[in-house]
Amino acid sequence: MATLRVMDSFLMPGPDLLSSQGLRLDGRRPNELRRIRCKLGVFTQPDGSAYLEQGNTKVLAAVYGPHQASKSKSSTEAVVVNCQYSMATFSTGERKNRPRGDRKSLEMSLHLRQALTAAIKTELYPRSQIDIYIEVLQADGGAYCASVNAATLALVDAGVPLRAYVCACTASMAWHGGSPAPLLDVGHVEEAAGGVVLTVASLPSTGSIALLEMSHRLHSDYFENVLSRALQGCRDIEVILDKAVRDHLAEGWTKQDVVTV
Amino acid sequence: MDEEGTEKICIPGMRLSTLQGHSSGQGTYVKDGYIFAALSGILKTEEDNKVIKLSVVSLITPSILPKAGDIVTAKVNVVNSRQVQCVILCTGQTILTRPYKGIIKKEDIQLKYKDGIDPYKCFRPGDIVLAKVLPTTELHWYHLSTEDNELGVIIATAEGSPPGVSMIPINWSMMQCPKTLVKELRKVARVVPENINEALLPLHFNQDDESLLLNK
Amino acid sequence: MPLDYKRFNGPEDSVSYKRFTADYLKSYDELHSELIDETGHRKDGRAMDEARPMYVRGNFVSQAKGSSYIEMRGTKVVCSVFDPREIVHQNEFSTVGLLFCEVKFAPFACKRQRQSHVPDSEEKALSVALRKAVGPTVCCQLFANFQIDIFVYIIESDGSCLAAAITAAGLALANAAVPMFDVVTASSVAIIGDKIFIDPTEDEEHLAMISPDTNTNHGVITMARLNGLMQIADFRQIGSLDIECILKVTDILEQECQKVFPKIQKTLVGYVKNGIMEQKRLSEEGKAREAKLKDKMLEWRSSIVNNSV
Amino acid sequence: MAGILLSHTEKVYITHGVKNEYRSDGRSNIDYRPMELETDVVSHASGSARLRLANTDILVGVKTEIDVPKPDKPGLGKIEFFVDCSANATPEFEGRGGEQLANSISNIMLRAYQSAQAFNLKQLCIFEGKQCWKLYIDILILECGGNLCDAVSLAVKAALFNTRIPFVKAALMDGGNVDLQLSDDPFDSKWLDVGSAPLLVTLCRIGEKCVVDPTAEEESCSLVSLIVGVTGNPKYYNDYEDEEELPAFEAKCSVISMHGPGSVSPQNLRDAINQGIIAAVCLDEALGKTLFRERRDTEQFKRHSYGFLK
Amino acid sequence: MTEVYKHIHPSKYFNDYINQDVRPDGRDFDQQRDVIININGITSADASAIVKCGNTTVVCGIKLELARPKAEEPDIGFLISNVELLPLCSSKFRPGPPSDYAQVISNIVSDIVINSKCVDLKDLCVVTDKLAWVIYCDLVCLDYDGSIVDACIIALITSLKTLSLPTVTYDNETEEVKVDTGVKIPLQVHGLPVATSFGIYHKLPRNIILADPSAYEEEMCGGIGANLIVCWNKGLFCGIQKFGGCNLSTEDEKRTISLAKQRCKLVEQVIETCIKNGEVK
Repeated sequence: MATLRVMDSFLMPGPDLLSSQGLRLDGRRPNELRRIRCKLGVFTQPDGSAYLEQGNTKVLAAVYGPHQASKSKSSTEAVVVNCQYSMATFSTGERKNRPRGDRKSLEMSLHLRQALTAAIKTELYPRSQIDIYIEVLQADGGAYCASVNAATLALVDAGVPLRAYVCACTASMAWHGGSPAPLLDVGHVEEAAGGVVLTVASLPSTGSIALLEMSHRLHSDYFENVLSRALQGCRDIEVILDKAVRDHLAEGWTKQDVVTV
Repeated sequence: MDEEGTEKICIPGMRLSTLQGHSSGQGTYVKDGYIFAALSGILKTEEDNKVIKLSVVSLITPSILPKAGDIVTAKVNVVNSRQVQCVILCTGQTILTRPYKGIIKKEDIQLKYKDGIDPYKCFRPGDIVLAKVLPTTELHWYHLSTEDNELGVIIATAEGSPPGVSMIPINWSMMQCPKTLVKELRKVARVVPENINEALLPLHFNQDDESLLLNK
Repeated sequence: MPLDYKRFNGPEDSVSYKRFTADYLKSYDELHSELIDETGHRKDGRAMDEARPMYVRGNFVSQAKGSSYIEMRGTKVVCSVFDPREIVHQNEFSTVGLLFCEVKFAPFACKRQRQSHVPDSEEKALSVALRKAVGPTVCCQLFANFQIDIFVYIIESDGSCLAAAITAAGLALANAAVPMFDVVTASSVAIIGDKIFIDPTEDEEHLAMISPDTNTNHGVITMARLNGLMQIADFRQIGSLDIECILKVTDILEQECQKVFPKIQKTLVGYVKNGIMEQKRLSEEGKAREAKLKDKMLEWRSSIVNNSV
Repeated sequence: MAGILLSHTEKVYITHGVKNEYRSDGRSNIDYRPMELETDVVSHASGSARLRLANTDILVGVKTEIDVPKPDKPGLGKIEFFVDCSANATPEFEGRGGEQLANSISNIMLRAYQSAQAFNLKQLCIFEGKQCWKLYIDILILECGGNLCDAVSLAVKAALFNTRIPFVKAALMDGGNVDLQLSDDPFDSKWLDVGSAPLLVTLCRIGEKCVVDPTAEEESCSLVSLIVGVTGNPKYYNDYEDEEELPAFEAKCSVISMHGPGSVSPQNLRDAINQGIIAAVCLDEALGKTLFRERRDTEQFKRHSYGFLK
Repeated sequence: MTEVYKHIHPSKYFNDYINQDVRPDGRDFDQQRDVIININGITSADASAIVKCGNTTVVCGIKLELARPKAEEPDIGFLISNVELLPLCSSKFRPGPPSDYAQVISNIVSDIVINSKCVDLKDLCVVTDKLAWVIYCDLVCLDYDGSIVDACIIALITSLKTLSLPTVTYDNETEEVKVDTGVKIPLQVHGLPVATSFGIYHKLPRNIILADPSAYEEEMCGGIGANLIVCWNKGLFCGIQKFGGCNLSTEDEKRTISLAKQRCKLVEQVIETCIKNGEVK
């Protein structure tokens, strides 16, 4: 059954993902992000925390550290980034039996660590550790992207020196009137429809890619196309995050005090 | 049992006396100005400097742990070039039913020539040693020292000898097996005889008989 | 549930035959009317405020440091206590020691269903409750960074298991010569409507947990008490009770705990007495042996002297 | 809660404050800290609520499933509590670090909801002996600022109040199977009757006195705490037209439990239970009124949803 | 002082006793410990027995259940026995799933009982392919002082002998099951297997055979558990197992077998009298 569906999407990559008017299942245009709303400093106990909503996907991130590393993990060269990805039992349509510890969460934790280590100036804190905890409250597609974006905000809130914002975005592929139309920011319905999903975590201001992951098959001719769409998404998200950070910093200050660069 | 009346039996939580003129010893605790018993056993009173010290003596060995300054009996498990790992079997006269891990660092083996010492020439796995507990610095590891002359190996079996045949010390750093006559190097403890009978008996006296007689 | 490969398992669909007996699904009222007969006595002939006779002994398990056995007719509990051992996954320095408590039911302990080998929530809850109840009485500061193991095994359960387990643990701890602040005893009560069942049986407890449709009181309360210090070490209630009832039951439970205390006291004193006697016997035997040895020595020395002459 | 290090003098300061009925944040011994409550915050759940009590942050989601009732209780539904201590609250909860705390909270919640006078499981029955609803009450602890149990019980009650259960038509088919028909319309559902659901009140013994709603600092000064679960008054959760038809109400204890390594004197215990019942009745009234107002606002589309963005 | 000596130098301590032809608890080498049996002491079980061999205490409780027989063997029931070595019975055992040793003991006990054919599993079938009895025999060790298998077998057989099955009626059409506890039929137990444990202590010039070893003696004979288990069933030799330890000479082997045979008779008598007394009550 699963292989069949892959074949389908390979031959006719998701013609049903776009309507005849060129709109997606949730009414967005192909290059449109879902609404992103976010807030920094939602909690008081962690050193940094952030909440981020991307459409119906809702994620909380908390950052502790840098603090002394536990003996086994310690490294003399760089800070150890420790990530834990956890999904609330009620976050998905079907109830999850355990919030973490399953294969998927462990994989997600690992991917998060890779993306965030790329952004943090790790060499500044040898023999230390930064804990980043992600709690997905509601999953509606693109939970990984929302987690990376929320973690970035939480790291900023914690005052951890970063090379650049690290933003993540997904892209997929659909056909509209015979021509390829890459889709930005894939939702749960589109994910479930079985099309290709390319996840990119990048540092838009440096132009580098921190993590790239693709599921299903895609003809190599279209790969660049989809990737550039995803990178564009990352750049768009960076602007939104940047604004959120500035707004957060401006709170309690009068607007004039903040010099807009 | 006519003597029974003179012994006061205590159980935990029994109020023994006020704190005035009394002090709390082993097996008791102080709460709200009173001394209470913490063990079930016999009340013992000692007068010391006009203060009566109350303590409760349990008939079975109380559940205690080795503490700094105690003399313990330990069995050597692992010897390497830096330290000796062992299991503490008894503290003083008290048997420990659980094994507690102990460590003798190279520099704590003897008083002199600390640097030139080779742990392999002092201990072998399976040896029974007497050692003193040093202040604890690590979780779950008791640091031990055998610096004093009275501390060190007390029971050891030579390589190749049948089990249960112990070597006899011939000087402060060497022991010899009475059966195979093999000599081996050890940090030997100078055991101060407790029993005059034992001291009078030559050491090669039939050991099996002797130990049976001493079983009391 | 994953299959347990370390034991022999029966067929998965097996059910207790009691499920098919006539009295498996009795109504609440039927059960209720069975509890008390016309004379106001309970099923087993006790009066409402009468606890079951309690048989108590220590030194039950030869291999343990301290142990005890308590039997209250249908409730039989064994407890053993071992010396402090190191805490396996501890990496922080602590000033107090830990108590590790485990309560387990025998597979055949309950009348209704066979108990599974895997610890269920009731066993876990009992273990937590036991730890709470004996915690205040053990001098934990004396074995910092180590833990004392307390194992309770319920061979047969017929109500008031927690109370029996706590009392047994208290006795076993004292028997193991673990330094304690006080002797702890426990007692429990089941309440159904305006009736208070002291030291309830399984049936009484079972019924007290079910709520009748009317808004009457029902519930079970267990209290653990330090008798010398007159402190309450644990108090747990479940069900639905109004405040007057709880306060009334608190007084009753205090008295009941007090009633258990002399039995434990007597047992402990008995062991000390026996110990003294044993010690005396041993020391006399020792003296006899010493004398024998002396004779032998003299004989032997004189033989040396003779030989040398 | 671990992770809080207080010096001896700080502890003495808190203890003396409690003795004089004046706590470090200005409250008296029987005052609660301000709370924020919002219901219907998670769309994948049948009912949800988020409660913030000073620093303590709890999110509760209620999910429903159809299940088979227990053979010895054919007419009752099922309820299950699951507590997850998020590592967001403290790094100690990473992995399985929070499991012990989570188990103790879910255990006491289960015991508090055990009596039919606290929560009637009959309302979850679909077809006696064959099918029933199972409620999964998933509690997520996002931040710990002391007094977890009280906050959890409040959030759970709010989430249950917010829970809708779809109407199901059940018919017995041949061979003893049950045919279920669920309506497609999400509004074709009923609210749960949670008026009598219990609230927990933690009374922390500090020195010789008991305080309600302890902060994390106060908790670390206390050796023993008493948790009292008290049933709620349905009056505040239902829209009774006539005050006269109200059933007579009396607050009852559905659970009492002690935590911590210390012990209490009998008099202390009695006072604490009394104090706990009084506090619970006040809390219940406040919670009921708030929830009811929120529900009316939602029905009239007046309510603004905030979530974590506020 | 003795205790300290035993603790520090266990092998020598033990050797000293053996050299005097006596065991630390005062027994001769061939001497067994007394056996005490109490039957049906546990009312929550369908049948039960408590057995003490010296300090070793084993409780056996039997719970009856009903289940559908296996499809490949539709006319036989189930006899499931498990041995539980609790952490409370000795500091050697830890809480959690059964240790390797506990599984070995469980296997030995189960093998002895199944191989002795003392219960005909066909007797346990109620309706072919529909309903059969499941006899759960849970053996629990409360005090572990050696020779655990001996005590387990005695406890298991004694409780099986006192077990009676309630009558079951099965309606073929409605598949309804009814159990009448008022009428009970005793279970047929054929034969009476008895196991006897031995420890073999390595000593020159001859190894020493210790009958019914205690936990300490088992330890001295190498590892936990007895070295040799000999099994007799009503005058029939029905099994011998040797685990580790020292080598066994032929004459020693013959001696152990005859010792076990004698013991088998004794234990049989104890069980029979015990059950008779129980019935009188």
